[in-house]
Amino acid sequence: MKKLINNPEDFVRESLEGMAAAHADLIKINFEPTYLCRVDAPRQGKVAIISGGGSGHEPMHAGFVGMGMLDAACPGEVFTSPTPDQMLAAAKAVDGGAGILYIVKNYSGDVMNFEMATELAYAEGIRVLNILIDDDVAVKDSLYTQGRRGVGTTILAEKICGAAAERGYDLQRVADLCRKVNLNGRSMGIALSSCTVPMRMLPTFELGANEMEVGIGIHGEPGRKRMDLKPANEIASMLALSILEDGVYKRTVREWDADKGKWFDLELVNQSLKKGDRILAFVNGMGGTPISELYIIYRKLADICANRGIQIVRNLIGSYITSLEMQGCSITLLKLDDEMIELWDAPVKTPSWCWGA
Amino acid sequence: MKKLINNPEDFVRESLEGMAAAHADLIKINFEPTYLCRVDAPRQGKVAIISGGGSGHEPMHAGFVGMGMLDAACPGEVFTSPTPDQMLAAAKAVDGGAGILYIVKNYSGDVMNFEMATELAYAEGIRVLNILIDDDVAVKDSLYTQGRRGVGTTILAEKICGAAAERGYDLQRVADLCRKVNLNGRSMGIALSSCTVPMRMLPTFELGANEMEVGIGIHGEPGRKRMDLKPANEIASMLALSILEDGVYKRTVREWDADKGKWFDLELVNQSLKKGDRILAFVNGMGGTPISELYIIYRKLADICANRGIQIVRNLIGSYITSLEMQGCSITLLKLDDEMIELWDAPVKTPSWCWGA
Amino acid sequence: MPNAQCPIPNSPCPMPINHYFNMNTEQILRWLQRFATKIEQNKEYLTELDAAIGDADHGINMERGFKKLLIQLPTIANKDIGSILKAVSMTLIASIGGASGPLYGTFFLRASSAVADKDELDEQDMLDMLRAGLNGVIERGKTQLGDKTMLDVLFPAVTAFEQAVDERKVMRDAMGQALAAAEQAMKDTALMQAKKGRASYLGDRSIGHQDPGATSCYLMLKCLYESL
Amino acid sequence: MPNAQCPIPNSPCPMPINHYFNMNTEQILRWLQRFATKIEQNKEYLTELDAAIGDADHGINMERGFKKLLIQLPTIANKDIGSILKAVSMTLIASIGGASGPLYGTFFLRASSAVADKDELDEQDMLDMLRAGLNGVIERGKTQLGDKTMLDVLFPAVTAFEQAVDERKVMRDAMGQALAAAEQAMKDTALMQAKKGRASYLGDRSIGHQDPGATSCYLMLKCLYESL
Ligand SMILES: Nc1ncnc2c1ncn2[C@@H]1O[C@H](COP(=O)(O)OP(=O)(O)O)[C@@H](O)[C@H]1O
Ligand SMILES: Nc1ncnc2c1ncn2[C@@H]1O[C@H](COP(=O)(O)OP(=O)(O)O)[C@@H](O)[C@H]1O
Ligand SMILES: [Mg+2]
Ligand SMILES: [Mg+2]
Ligand SMILES: [Mg+2]
Ligand SMILES: [Mg+2]
Repeated sequence: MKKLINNPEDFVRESLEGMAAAHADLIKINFEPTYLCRVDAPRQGKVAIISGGGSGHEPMHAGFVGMGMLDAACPGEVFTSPTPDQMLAAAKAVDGGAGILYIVKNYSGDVMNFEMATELAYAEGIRVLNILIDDDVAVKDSLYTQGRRGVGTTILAEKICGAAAERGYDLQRVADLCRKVNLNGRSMGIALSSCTVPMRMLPTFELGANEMEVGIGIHGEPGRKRMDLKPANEIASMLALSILEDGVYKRTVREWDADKGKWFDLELVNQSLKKGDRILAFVNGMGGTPISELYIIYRKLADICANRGIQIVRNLIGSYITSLEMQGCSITLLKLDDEMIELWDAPVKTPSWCWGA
Repeated sequence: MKKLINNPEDFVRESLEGMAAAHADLIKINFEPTYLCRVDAPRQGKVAIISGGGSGHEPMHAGFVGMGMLDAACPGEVFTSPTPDQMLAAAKAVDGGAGILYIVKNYSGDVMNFEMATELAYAEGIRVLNILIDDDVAVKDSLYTQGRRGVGTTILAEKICGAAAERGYDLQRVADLCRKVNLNGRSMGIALSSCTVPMRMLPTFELGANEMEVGIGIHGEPGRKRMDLKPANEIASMLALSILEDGVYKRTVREWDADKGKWFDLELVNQSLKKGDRILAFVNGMGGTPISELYIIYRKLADICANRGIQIVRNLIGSYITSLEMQGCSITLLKLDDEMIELWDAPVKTPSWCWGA
Repeated sequence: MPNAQCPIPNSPCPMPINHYFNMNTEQILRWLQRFATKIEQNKEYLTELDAAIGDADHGINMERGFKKLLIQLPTIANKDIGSILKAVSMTLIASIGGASGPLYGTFFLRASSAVADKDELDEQDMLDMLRAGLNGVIERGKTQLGDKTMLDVLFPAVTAFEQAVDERKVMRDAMGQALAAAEQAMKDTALMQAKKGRASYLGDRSIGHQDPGATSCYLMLKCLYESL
Repeated sequence: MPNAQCPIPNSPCPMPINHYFNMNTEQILRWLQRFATKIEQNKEYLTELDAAIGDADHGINMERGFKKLLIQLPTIANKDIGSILKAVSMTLIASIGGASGPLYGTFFLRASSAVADKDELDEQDMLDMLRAGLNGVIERGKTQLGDKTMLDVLFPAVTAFEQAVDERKVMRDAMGQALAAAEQAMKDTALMQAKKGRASYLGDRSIGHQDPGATSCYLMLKCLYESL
């Protein structure tokens, strides 16, 4: 695997520096600890939204910092959760007095580091809430396991909550909205090739010339199963049906009580998608797949939804949550209501998404 | 090479169908002959801008059809110029009475097919002008050769001319502006991997594990030379210096006299970039390279420009002119003046670019 | 009367001897049919040649056009030669694309004008037809000899045909000479550095590879010869 | 007085016999130094283990943290054991990231509280320290035994250590027993299906591979033993 990089150890820093240089009108960057935030942060009186996770998923998250979306992003090393000191420093930098929402993808590393950051922020008197995204239907059960991973729904939640915060929703309302988005989003992905972590320069997994990996996460971790490569239509069907036929999903998550300063357990339940539902359909590329192929997937997906009486009222097609240069795609279907549609359409101005502004 | 496709013969059609389905609010599609056009075409009294070329470069061109940019795009087969009947049908579909500008990349196929289309349109009483983009400095001399290829500057010209047409520039003014953009743009690219044409399913060229191809076009045609793979900073320097140190470039192009209905030769001269110039810096991914790597290239490019007293006043980073899933990048530097900056910033709303709208 | 003998045995033939070797509509159709089949058979070969110095699609492009042509041929079989070639031209222009689409399209378009309304071509007609097509290619492609394109086969072939006709060779013999010249010229394109088309971007790296368009053009002439 | 003999020969030792086998600051530093070096040496091995069932970064993550620690060690050498471990914790938390960062960070943070202000640890102190660290890992990771994580090494090791201390084994012997248990437990993680961490997404495909975090945890205990 060849890459446009210098020393592998400098990959994350140099990429972020390039990004900050390119978008100095929108974002500013801090090192030691590393975070990026809106150039106009802190916004007084506005709830601030922070996300973060391993690098290698670009443009997520740094590409979504800006007006109408994230106030700050904390990038870790490649595929490695960032550390609590980054999250705390970011919180201090963007806190406008209305509190902070951490949007956290459900991976043990992310969860634990954000939990530590939440405790640290509390100790410093910063009001933080903490919402998990766990939307990956490739992970079947949650009992005694880590539960579902956070994938495609993450950036949809960031957009919708970002718009809500911009409109003046208070912290609890933004957090409740984020939980609602998560409860209505489901994703599933496949890989045609492995990615290669710069520090290792070996493919994370080996795939035969005629194989694909089904039910992948976003870190090059192997998926649930390996299958013979299928035509795009069959892949689209398989992904779409995994989502459309996913049943009720129950699990217990930990949320933070910002008043009492402690964690509490909360049972959450996803309902299945059903005829008549309005959805946002998101076809995501894994980094090495051209957009022309994503449109072929979308074509079939639109067909399947139409046949089932599920209305695609918004869509999104592109490589937004990636695994370095991995080839493959994921589908995310998010059930929408009027509030979510309005917030989705609201203006956004970040390095990677810009509309209505 | 694995791809998210069905039958290779259906690749272009299915991808376009997916695109049209996804963006039905912006574009509509026609088959036999194939073209996409603005959903609100024809716009009475507005100059219409049409471009086209082989498929496999997505999002160019179809992704740039919409308000403030192209009125229509004519996609050919993969890496194969579209045919005159497509171009003529598109012209008829979007002609709002103010004439048509064909923006043509300088490849023998595109040039010849657009020339035939121009002649056919003339015969049918449609006023057409025809501007060539030839910005690829990898091609050194023009004497007795095809001259420079049209690459990155193409979509910058489409954006700037699209905005001008939207503002009511007349056909001659839009064409003159397009020629000006072309005279101020220069590009150069490299590939880390070959791409694979769906109908062939073999890499177009073979590259060793430690090699890169320098001075590539956008069709997987081999470049000017093969070199050992270099770190990103050296690649960025090599590309940037090829552009910055490119001297005066003279060539004769053929343009259409829409009054007399015949071709005439025109000598064009590019001037070198110099200290104090304001530029748009465009780092383009070839389709299989993640945006994180493009930012590493941009980082070095920004440095080089700053050291030479060349001001980057606008930038663009992403995979916009691609060669299927090829890994690699190109750099385009476009010298700007106030008019071009204003038109660049003007609202645009297409499947792939949307700002200010 | 393809390949008929002189009607009056043992006598000086009153008509120009080559009259009986004229090319008629049926042979024109046979030529097109044969060429289309040849393209199909050589689709991969032509594409491989293009992969070396171009963008690996010449065979694919040509086959797309000639597949359409095969379907179309029966529908135009009862037209005159000019009309047949005109229809061929329109089909190729609208379906090949790339560089070869307008070039082959223009070749047949100009060729058709040169033999408008005819049902049979004698050597002079054939020469007019080929020369018109050749000039079309030159004008459309703005090519010169030695640029390493299909012109480098077409030009020597037409020149050889003309010379043979001047020497009063019969159609088939003249075309045989043209074909021999074409074959040599095709091989010689390997020695040239490309100046036009995608291969030109390679600089001297294009040397050593036979030009794909020159090769398909040789196949066209070979099929023409074989249809006489 | 590391590994000193009982000061009064041929007499029942008045002090608990294991006093002379206490672990002092110097040994704690030696432990950390050794562990950091071991991580460096096993960076690739740990990463390969993670590649099989995780995301191929465990060695890289750990090495990033412990490289920082190596630089830091001289600056904290003259502190008490509690302060040293606290500083270690802060460095690891802020530099490892991933799942192992908060887990090792919490391990050392809790361990440090258990031995605050001490300059020497006897068996009971050591047990308190290890148990506090263990509990920290359980709370932070919400893990259970058999989930195929570092806990599956840490828990049996601490249990074995406790049992040995109950049996009044000296520090080095008790730690030897803990290490033996750890080694077996590490190997046994290969038999388990992962329930926590990235490996859990593999379902039963995680079976057959040794857990990377369990492996680094074994290395930590091995270095602890070797530093006594
Ligand atoms: N300007 C030109 N004049 C004559 N022939 C040309 C010209 N440009 C290209 N060709 C011919 O076209 C061939 C390539 O055709 P093809 O591969 O189908 O189109 P493209 O180059 O657009 O991919 C070349 O091998 C060459 O013989
Ligand atoms: N919830 C957890 N509790 C205890 N240990 C865990 C937990 N999650 C992961 N681990 C341990 O962490 C190891 C992986 O660490 P590492 O690869 O550095 O982090 P990441 O999984 O974020 O890439 C696993 O092998 C496992 O031993
Ligand atoms: Mg990781
Ligand atoms: Mg082509
Ligand atoms: Mg070609
Ligand atoms: Mg890992």
